[in-house]
Amino acid sequence: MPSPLVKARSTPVRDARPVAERTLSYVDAVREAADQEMSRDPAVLVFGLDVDDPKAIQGTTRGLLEKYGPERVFGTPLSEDAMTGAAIGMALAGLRPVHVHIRMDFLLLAMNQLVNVAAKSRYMYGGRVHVPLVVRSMIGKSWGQGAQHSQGLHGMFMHVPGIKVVAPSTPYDAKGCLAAAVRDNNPVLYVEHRLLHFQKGPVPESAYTVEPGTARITAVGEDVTIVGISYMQVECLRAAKYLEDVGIQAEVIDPIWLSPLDVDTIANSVERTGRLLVVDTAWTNCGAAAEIVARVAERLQGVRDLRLKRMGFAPTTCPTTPALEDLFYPTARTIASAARDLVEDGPTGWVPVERPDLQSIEFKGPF
Amino acid sequence: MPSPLVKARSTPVRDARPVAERTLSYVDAVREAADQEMSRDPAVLVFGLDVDDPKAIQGTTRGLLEKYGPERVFGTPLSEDAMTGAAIGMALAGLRPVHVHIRMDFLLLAMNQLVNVAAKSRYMYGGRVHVPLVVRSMIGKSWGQGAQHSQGLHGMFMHVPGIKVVAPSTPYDAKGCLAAAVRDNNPVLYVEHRLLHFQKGPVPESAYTVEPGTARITAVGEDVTIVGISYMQVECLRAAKYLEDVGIQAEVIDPIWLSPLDVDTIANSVERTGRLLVVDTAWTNCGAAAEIVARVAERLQGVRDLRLKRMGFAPTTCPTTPALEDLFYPTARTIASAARDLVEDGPTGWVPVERPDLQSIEFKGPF
Amino acid sequence: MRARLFRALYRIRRLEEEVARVYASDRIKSPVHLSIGQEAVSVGVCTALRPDDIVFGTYRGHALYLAKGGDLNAMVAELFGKATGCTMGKGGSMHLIDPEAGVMGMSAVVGTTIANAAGYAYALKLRRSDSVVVSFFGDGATEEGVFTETLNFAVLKHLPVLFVCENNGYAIHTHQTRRQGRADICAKAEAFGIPAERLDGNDVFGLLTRTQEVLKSVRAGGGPWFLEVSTYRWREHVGPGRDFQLGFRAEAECEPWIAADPVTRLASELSVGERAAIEAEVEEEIAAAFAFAEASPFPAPGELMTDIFQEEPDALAAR
Amino acid sequence: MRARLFRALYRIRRLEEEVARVYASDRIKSPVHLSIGQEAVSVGVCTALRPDDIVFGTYRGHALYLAKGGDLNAMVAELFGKATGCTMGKGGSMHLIDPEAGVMGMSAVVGTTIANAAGYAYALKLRRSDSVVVSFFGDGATEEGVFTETLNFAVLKHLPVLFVCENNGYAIHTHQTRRQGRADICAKAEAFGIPAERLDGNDVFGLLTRTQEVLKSVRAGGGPWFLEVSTYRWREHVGPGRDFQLGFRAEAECEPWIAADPVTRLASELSVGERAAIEAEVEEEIAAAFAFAEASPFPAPGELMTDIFQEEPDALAAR
Ligand SMILES: Cc1ncc(C[n+]2csc(CCOP(=O)(O)OP(=O)(O)O)c2C)c(N)n1
Ligand SMILES: Cc1ncc(C[n+]2csc(CCOP(=O)(O)OP(=O)(O)O)c2C)c(N)n1
Ligand SMILES: [Mg+2]
Ligand SMILES: [Mg+2]
Repeated sequence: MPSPLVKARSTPVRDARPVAERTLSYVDAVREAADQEMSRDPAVLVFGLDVDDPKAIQGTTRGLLEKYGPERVFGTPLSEDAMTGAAIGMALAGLRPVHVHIRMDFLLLAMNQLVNVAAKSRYMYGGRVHVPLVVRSMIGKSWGQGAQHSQGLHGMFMHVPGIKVVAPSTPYDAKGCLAAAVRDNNPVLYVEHRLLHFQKGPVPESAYTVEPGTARITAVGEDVTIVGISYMQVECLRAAKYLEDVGIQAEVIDPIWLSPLDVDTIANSVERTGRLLVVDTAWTNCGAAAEIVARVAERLQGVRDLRLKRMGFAPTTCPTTPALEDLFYPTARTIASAARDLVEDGPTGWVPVERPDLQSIEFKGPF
Repeated sequence: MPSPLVKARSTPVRDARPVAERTLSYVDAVREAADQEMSRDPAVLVFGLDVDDPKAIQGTTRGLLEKYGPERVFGTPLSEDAMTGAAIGMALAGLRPVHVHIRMDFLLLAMNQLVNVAAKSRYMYGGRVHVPLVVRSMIGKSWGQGAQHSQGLHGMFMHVPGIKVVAPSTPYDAKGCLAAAVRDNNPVLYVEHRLLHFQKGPVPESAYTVEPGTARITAVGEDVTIVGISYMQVECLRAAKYLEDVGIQAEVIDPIWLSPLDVDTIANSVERTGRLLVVDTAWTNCGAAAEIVARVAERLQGVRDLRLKRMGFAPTTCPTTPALEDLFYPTARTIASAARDLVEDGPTGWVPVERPDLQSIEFKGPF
Repeated sequence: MRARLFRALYRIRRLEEEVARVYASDRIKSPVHLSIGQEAVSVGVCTALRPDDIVFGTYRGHALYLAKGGDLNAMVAELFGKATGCTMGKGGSMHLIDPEAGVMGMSAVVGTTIANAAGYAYALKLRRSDSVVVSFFGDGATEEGVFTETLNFAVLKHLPVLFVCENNGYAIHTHQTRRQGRADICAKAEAFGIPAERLDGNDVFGLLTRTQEVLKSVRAGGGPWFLEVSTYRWREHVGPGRDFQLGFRAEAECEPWIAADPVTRLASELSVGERAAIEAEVEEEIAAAFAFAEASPFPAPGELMTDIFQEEPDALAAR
Repeated sequence: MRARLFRALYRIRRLEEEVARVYASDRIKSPVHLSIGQEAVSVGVCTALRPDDIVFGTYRGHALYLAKGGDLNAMVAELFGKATGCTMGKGGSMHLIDPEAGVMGMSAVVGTTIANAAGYAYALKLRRSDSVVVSFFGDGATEEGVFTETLNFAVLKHLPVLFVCENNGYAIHTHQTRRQGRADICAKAEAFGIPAERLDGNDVFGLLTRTQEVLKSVRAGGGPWFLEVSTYRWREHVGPGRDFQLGFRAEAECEPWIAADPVTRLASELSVGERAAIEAEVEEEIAAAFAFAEASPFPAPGELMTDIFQEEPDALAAR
């Protein structure tokens, strides 16, 4: 991943993933984590609308029903509110429910239970209970998903103490974070992205966890720090290649866990580069990008003069027509362009010509 | 309000409120705005749990039922989700519903309709409809309100395009903003605070609006900019007095409208003072305070070296016991202390001795 | 009336078959939830409505939109993501609207429009209008809390709203009996105080007649009414294809529904000439709509930031 | 049994009267929703429960907490906001819990624990336990969507859960008939497939006996059951006082309920000596609990940031 052009640097790269021979898709990584956790711990169960249907949530729950039976793997009625409440009840009783939502947009029906009950129970009951609940939910993108099937709402959950948020971008992290989330004794919102489901990458066969607390430096550079959240990590890595073409070395960081957030890794990088671009697959206003920019600005005040920028969804509702949808999202090219402007401290007007090897994967319908 | 010690300054104070003879409580200001809007426009109606009961939402809906009848003023079943959906349907039909919630915490049951439908309808229907809906909701504080009756969730709504957010802190703005919200053709979340209900202040008798777009400078100073949101505006003004005692002139700003937000006024002030303290009655993580800090940091990058800080709820669930609840909230004294640290660029350890004239109003139960 | 009903049914059927056919070309970059097999529900009920009556539907809304009189050109253009679409290409297939025709919206989040419909009905009542609102939703939607919350409100306020549950037996790939402890939706409506009855979704005349009768009461202030209409989805949940190969339902389950297809039945009941004339007309209309859609421009980039708020939007969004 | 029931009822009544009395001193800095007048519902039902059975309740939960065996000292200390409180002073009156006694929580947001109870019951079923869960909630809670969503899930999964609706006729100041289009809560439960019956909330023996019978079926895997218990709140919705002066209900409405008060009735059925002994015991216990609460320390400031997560909390919260 680090470009050959990269300048010498002393700080070690945090990326210490074991090299795995096996390549797995994100979907299979999620599935394998669920499988391994269910087989390790009989208290783990997986449910949600359509988890047991022929499409098995893009395959992420495939085979679990056959292996663990309908009591531990089941589809639910269309009742997000009560099913979330039930999941909390299960967790209070010592089970470790994984509640799956095929769209994050549907969490808006479950906010009361998630925010008023799951996130608060441990504290408001004085530590006498805990809620080991995992909520898997997917961000939709492209191909006309539209207003109500495209939202990244992780920022709303980052706002609330008592619930953790994780948004793995690689198959390796997808597996390790799901295992960590399942073993965590606290509620965890696990954010997937439909376009990440197609990603492939090295994934060890045995179980492992990727714990909160450590962001990952996914590309090393000295000129600008780019933080890419969830699917935007992929676009940021592409952007880094475009930037290489013009001699800019971007340091790319994947926060992985958004709450609690590893600000240290990001702030340390920005302390070196002096420039921070945060790219989210969500709105920036009061979102993860706002939080990261604010934290870094607070942290580095008086330490270093900074250049800062956020990118994310356009501040509007997601349109369906590709003519507008394409403009709604940051892309490798618009990210590269913004990063260069930060480095050159002003608008350069530069947008890289699209390189075929760096094109976005296109999602083809139906859903 | 401006202290006699204030240094000469050229930029004009934005505060151009007409001087009103009459003093009204915040409660009565809200009530009067509703009354005047209902009498002006037969399409306006007010409903929600208990709006027509003897307590009349702390008096804010008192007398409306008698004057406008049960079709335009009515209590509802305990069905926040459907009643919000119904409010949207009314708005689509050309009515101007004001839906009242006695606690903002209950909005978590209405998120789907507010975020997925109200905020998006105009855009996703290509501008062919609009949703002139006002959602009034109250933040509880003190006296053991606890985990589920104390949340300020305005940040979640600021995250979402298509819905406006307003949090007036004075009776004057309470009236003008409610009128503006009712006349606005878009959904507006109107945030009240239980402790503000007791505030009194000048309020003109005739109808007027306080529109989005202009924050209010409520105290003029050159040393530090303090932005106080909702009830925290009151504490910030008290903090400014404590700061005066140690020779620090704080500029205090009330954003009033949080979405859309008048960043100009805040950034211009910070450009002068070089220091920004944002105090919210909510969690800071991904909240209004994060957004304001991020915007100002972005806006003033390369322009001026800044000192920044956010204050808000402690990053935990709200406890009931006063022993802990008192620590959960910023107060005039902790705000003053933080502001001074910003001005002196490091921890001074100073916390002002409590002045009897600047004590917080205590809320006495039951609710 | 026979000819009118045939025309309405045939038009929807053929439109959706064309959508399915064109789909492979990827010019419709949008999920489509086809109503093929379920058209008679929308047609039967909407034929009983006045132009000033209002309907709310779901993401499976092509049939409803057309049956209520929504503009065909604007619909196809919408599926193509064009500026001439009924939402300017912003809403797509799941969010069709035509306020002039009384089609007041559809939602991709199951259940949400049920409450919106009740609110609209409240406004009609407040205005002493004798228009009514019809809320269409699936069997799955009745599992959402908003369903019973809305039923209660509608009864409490005697709202002029007709609830129509299009029960096609499935939510995506899951049968009703695997989602509902008691699979009797009418019983639930009745428990909340709404007269409810079950109708055959292939009997377009029966639907029309019964809706007419029921609406007399609703229009006269008799309060809400509930129809559960049994029907069947021939195609996959979303997309143009079939889904029997997935194994969650047998093709044999579909066969009696196809055998009782009102489109074929009505066709056979018309004279050859009458039928041919209608079919030719409809084909022409559909071809024209696709041509219109093809020829229409995509929205300009600036449209991304318009219609967020009702006022100068760029100014606001930019803040 | 008579003595046991009297003791349980009297203990709750007196405890709450003491709470009301002390309230004026502002040492209980917390909203209290008293159960005075409604105690028999909790006592009747909970007396039929085993220690390993589970209950979930509402912010009006003092009676339930005590009837199920929750620790009295910890409860009063909680109301006083002390570190020895059942939630260390963090939850207050509305969030009582005692996991050892099977009291698994209460919520200040109406309706939420109904679903939590069903989930707990799912876990019991999965573990082949023959414990049951009882979910207590008010008449107002049945208007929230979570109510019917949960009923459906409970029936679908044959959960070992007993739903107990404490119908006191009001939600705050609004009568049931002004909130429910059809004010028949049992009919709603039945429509979702749950056997339901209405019981007299002053008849503590009847409640106990019927609960015992019904639980046999629930414990044996017969699926959920529903009891609607008519009762009446003597005091104001929240706080220690009365509310007849507000005018939304007549004091006369309360009188028959007071006349049929099971506390008085049972008292009169005991021998003078037995009664006096119980009363003395209870008074002593309550006095001791208040003394314990008074004497207990407030939580240390550091507690503000503990128990957010189950692990080193300061580290996490600080991020
Ligand atoms: C609130 C919500 N939950 C889940 C989904 C995913 N989903 C889309 S369609 C559907 C099935 C709906 O079934 P039904 O109401 O019977 O309508 P049908 O598709 O059969 O017409 C589901 C679960 C959704 N869109 N919204
Ligand atoms: C979701 C929600 N909406 C509104 C409220 C405000 N509220 C508190 S108690 C209450 C009435 C509840 O009535 P009921 O369920 O009958 O219980 P009761 O107080 O009579 O015991 C209301 C509306 C709330 N706490 N939660
Ligand atoms: Mg269906
Ligand atoms: Mg009640």
